[in-house]
Amino acid sequence: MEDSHAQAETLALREQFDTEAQQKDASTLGMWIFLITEIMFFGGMFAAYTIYRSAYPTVFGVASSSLNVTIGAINTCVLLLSSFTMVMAVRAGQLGQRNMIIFFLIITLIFGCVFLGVKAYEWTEKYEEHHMPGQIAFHLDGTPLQGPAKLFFSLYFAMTGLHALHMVVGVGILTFIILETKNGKYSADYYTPIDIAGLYWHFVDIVWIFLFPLLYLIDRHLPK
Amino acid sequence: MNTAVAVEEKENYLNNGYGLKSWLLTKDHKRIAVLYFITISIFFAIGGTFASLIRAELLTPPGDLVSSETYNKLFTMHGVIMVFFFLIPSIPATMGNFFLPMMIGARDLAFPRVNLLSWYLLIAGGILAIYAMIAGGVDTGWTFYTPYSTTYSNTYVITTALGIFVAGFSSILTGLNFIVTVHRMRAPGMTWFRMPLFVWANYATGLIQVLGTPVIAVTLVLVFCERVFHIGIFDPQLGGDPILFQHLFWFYSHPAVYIMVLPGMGVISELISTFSRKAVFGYGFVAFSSVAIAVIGFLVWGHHLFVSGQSLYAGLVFSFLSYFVAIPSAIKVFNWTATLYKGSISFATPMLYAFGFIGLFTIGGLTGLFVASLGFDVHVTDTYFVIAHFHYVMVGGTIMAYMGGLHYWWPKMTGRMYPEGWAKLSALIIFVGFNFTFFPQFILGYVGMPRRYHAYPDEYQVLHVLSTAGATVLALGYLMPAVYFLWSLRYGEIASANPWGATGLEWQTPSPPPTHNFEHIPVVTHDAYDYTTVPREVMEVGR
Amino acid sequence: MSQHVHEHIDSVGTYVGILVLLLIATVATTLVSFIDLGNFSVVAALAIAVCKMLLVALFFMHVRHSTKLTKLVIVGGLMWLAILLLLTLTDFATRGWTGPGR
Amino acid sequence: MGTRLPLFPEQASTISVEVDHLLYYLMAVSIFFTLLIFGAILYFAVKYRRKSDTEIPPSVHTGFALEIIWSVIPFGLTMIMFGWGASIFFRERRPPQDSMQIYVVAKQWMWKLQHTEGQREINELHIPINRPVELIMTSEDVIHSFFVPDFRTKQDVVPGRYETSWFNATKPGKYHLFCAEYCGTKHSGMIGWVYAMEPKDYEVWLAGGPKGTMVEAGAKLFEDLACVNCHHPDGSGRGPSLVGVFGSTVKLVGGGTVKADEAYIRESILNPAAKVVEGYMPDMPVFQGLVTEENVVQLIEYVKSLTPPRPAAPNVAVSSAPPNR
Repeated sequence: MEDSHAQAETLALREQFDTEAQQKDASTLGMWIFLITEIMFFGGMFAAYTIYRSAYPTVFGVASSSLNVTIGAINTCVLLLSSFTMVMAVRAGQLGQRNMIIFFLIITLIFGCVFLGVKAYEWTEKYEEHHMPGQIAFHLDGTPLQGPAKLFFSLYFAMTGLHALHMVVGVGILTFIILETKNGKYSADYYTPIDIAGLYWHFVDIVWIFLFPLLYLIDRHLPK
Repeated sequence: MNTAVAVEEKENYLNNGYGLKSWLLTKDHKRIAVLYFITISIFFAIGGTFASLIRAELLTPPGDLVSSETYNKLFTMHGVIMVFFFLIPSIPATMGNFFLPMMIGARDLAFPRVNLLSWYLLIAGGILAIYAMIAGGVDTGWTFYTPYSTTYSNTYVITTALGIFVAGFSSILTGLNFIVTVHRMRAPGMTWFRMPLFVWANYATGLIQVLGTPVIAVTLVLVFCERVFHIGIFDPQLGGDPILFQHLFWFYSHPAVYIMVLPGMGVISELISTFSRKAVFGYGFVAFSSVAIAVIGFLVWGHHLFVSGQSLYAGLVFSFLSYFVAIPSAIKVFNWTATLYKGSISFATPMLYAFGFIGLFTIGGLTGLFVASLGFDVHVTDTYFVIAHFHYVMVGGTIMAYMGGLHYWWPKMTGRMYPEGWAKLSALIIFVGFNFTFFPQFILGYVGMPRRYHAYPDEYQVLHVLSTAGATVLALGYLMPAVYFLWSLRYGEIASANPWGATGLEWQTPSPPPTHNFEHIPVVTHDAYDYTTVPREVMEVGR
Repeated sequence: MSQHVHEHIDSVGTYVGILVLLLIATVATTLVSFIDLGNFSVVAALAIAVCKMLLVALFFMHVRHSTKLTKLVIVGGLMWLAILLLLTLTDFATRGWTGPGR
Repeated sequence: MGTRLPLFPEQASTISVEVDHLLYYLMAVSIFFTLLIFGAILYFAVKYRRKSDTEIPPSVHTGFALEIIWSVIPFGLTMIMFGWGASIFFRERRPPQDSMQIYVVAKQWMWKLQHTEGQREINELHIPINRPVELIMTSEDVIHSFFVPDFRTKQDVVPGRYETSWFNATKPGKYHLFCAEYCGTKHSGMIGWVYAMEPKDYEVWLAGGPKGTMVEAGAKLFEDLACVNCHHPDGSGRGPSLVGVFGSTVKLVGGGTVKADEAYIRESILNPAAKVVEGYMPDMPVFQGLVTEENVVQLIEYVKSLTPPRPAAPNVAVSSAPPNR
């Protein structure tokens, strides 16, 4: 029984749908709703950030200035580039150019990994500077308020960590899609998974677009 | 009996595969609903056992039955299990899963595999929570208030929080699936305003699940980080603010109340209509009131924080906004009552539960107005008044609707009728037991008995004894259906496709339904609840 | 019920243009942060971020061509984020206010 | 065993009467609607019970006007609930300026109370009747909640800051004091009694206590902790003079001001660099961990004593200046 149903449904059109358009619509809508969930997920942290930044503006400025703004800006650019290559991959999907899909997805993957690598480097640096909240030797120069300074770095690690976790998941998804493309699963008629993975990837990019100024660019004008 | 079974051997969703694999890897929303039903029944039994132990302890003023550590773990685990593993999945994941696609004429939900995944997530979360209980329990209260939960409690907070976190994603995925299904999977002719109100209610619930649940997920992540890395977000020693936790927690947990009760309201709309053979009075108002409750429900969470150290003005704002939830709730109750007017009212068991729901929800809702009133809430918050209030909504509301819906759709789900006499008796016992359990708690609360007390002053004993006695009756009331439902699976009368003479699409297909719900996808030409479409012979056969 | 989806395939030029705008905006927000704008610097940083978000969403995520429903979903999501932030702030921004006469 | 069956708490404070009146209103509205709904259901259920299996009742059209009426009228009634509750709350949250002050420090699982006159109590609070009593409360560990049912007052006690609560007892007697916010294992043991006494009895009780007021204890701490070395009364020391500071608006380094209330003084003792007074260096040692919460409130009381009581406070509105957080 189960087998016959399984045969009846093709990859491009699952049994519960009537038309391919209906299926694509449903998948896209599903992804967007999932992204809304993600907005709220990050939203909790943004709420905490808002409260504590307004409570301790000076400390947040000092702590923010201890981050490496050049690296942060470059990493932002890397992520934006990856978004560009991602959308190019989706475009290749629309046109059914299988080799181009793979090419652009691999570039996206590389950019994603570069971003994560740079992030790892930044975290190591923070660890060595004793800026990690879990460390007993935590200390931030330039402010007597070590508690709120810790709060900043807690938020920094929680937010960038959560973002990085999403990147890791994204890298996994891209790898899967590259393999599936290789196996010839997608065509100009059916490339919904690439499209949806793209939405996810761009969303993660957007989160970073906000994290970068909020974490790296507070009170940069003040003398160090 | 045997011949009847033989005759009935049509292919349906239950008999098209018997192996364990055919269940555990199913993508059929009806089978997943059954899996959910079994799962949450177990959780209900566990949560109920904790409740019984709590009531037993409170029979006498001193803390003599269990130690205070144990007592604290009991009420915490009662809350965690009942809220996150029973009430939140209860109606949407069982009846919603089973009937929402059928009611809109779809073959399945939009994402059947996601649906199965969400069941596995609930199981995974449940296993974590139960592991935490067996390993030593958790004693923070289901609210996990900081800094107690982050710094002072040395129980299994992390495991439990992780369990809730995972179960939360189960809830998100269910909501997401429902929303997409309602938008994209409706049968031809099934316009928005032809949808049964149960679908509207579950749609609104889906909105809350999708928008609210992630916030508690991230809050639990922060609690987790605070315990493991001591990051200070909620720690006053480092300049953090414990009240922020309460904001984030109630941003979800207040709307979560509507996750629990909205689907119940949807069930009641179906029951009232079917058993009075009338279209629900003010259909459009009832439909929109569900969405209104979902939306306004997000604006009122601060009424849990009136005495917590929230600012004076925030208290005023939240109290004011809270009263706006009263409008859509009142609209529902009045419209249900008006539906009965000039109806043809049957007293079948589901209808008795519907009456019970309206009555108890009315009391629960009205006492909600009490606690939203600032000056009054200062006195009764964190007392048994609040306990009584939310049990009237959760148990008197949601569980009454759950039981009503279960009886109503039992013939469709299993193909068997339940024994009507026993069912009526147990409905009556539950109603009486419930009121004896929880009404005295209103008085207890106003007199001053704080919640989460292991031992209490002597003068409160009489009311506590009443409450415990009521709880015993209530427990008996819940045990009876467990027995006769099981009995009916084998010995119950064979159910016809439409035993109640109801109008929904789910009744236009055999009981139990075939795997793909309908032989042909129906084309809808009438509004919901149009009883002129029900064939006369169906009504005659109908009880 | 299934409105047929017309595939809009944007040109490579469009995407390159958007990418360039995004990179410029990144440099701009970095530079602006080194100028003392007082309280306005937060506003500037967020304004640039919102513009970047719009570019990514409208072009890279194809919101331009999306259904009304998708747009509604997005606006709704952002509104809920605003609810979370603003109503939390009703408390934190008014802490210590004791009203007239104090 | 339960010797009496209390169905109603004592009305032992001024506010309790008001809360009870609000209760009567709420109950009247609720009972009316409950009876209305129950009555209608019962009446319809009996009158329109199914008479034959095949009957199909006529359809009844939705009355738009009816929907509006039964939305608007109940909403009006709830707005009364809001206004009434809010007005009680507003008074409940604003202690009268002439209140007598008592300091409360909560910890797992006891209440520690200090009278300014020097009396210290644990899990017991003696107060005079017919006089507003303001509680200034903080917690050493988790969140607790100070709840006296017979006074209808409750306030969570949050670590790291001061919450206030007040009441004006009207009847001498012995009243329950509960912790109402779950605080751990012995939460239900964190209870005590409030003794409301005739003023003259209260004076007698006070006199029976130890010699030395809170101000004196604070002054001694001020010397023992060497605060006095820097905070000279004439402002010549390394720290600012504390004379007249309490209740004033202090200018801070880096711009901005803060009202010198209990919370500010507490913060300045425990974490002096948080808000430094303009013209001074942030070089005061940190006292976090060196002084207990009870010491802190003694110091606060001492600092308060350095500000002469204002003659008939000319109620200056400070709410126009938003506080720092």
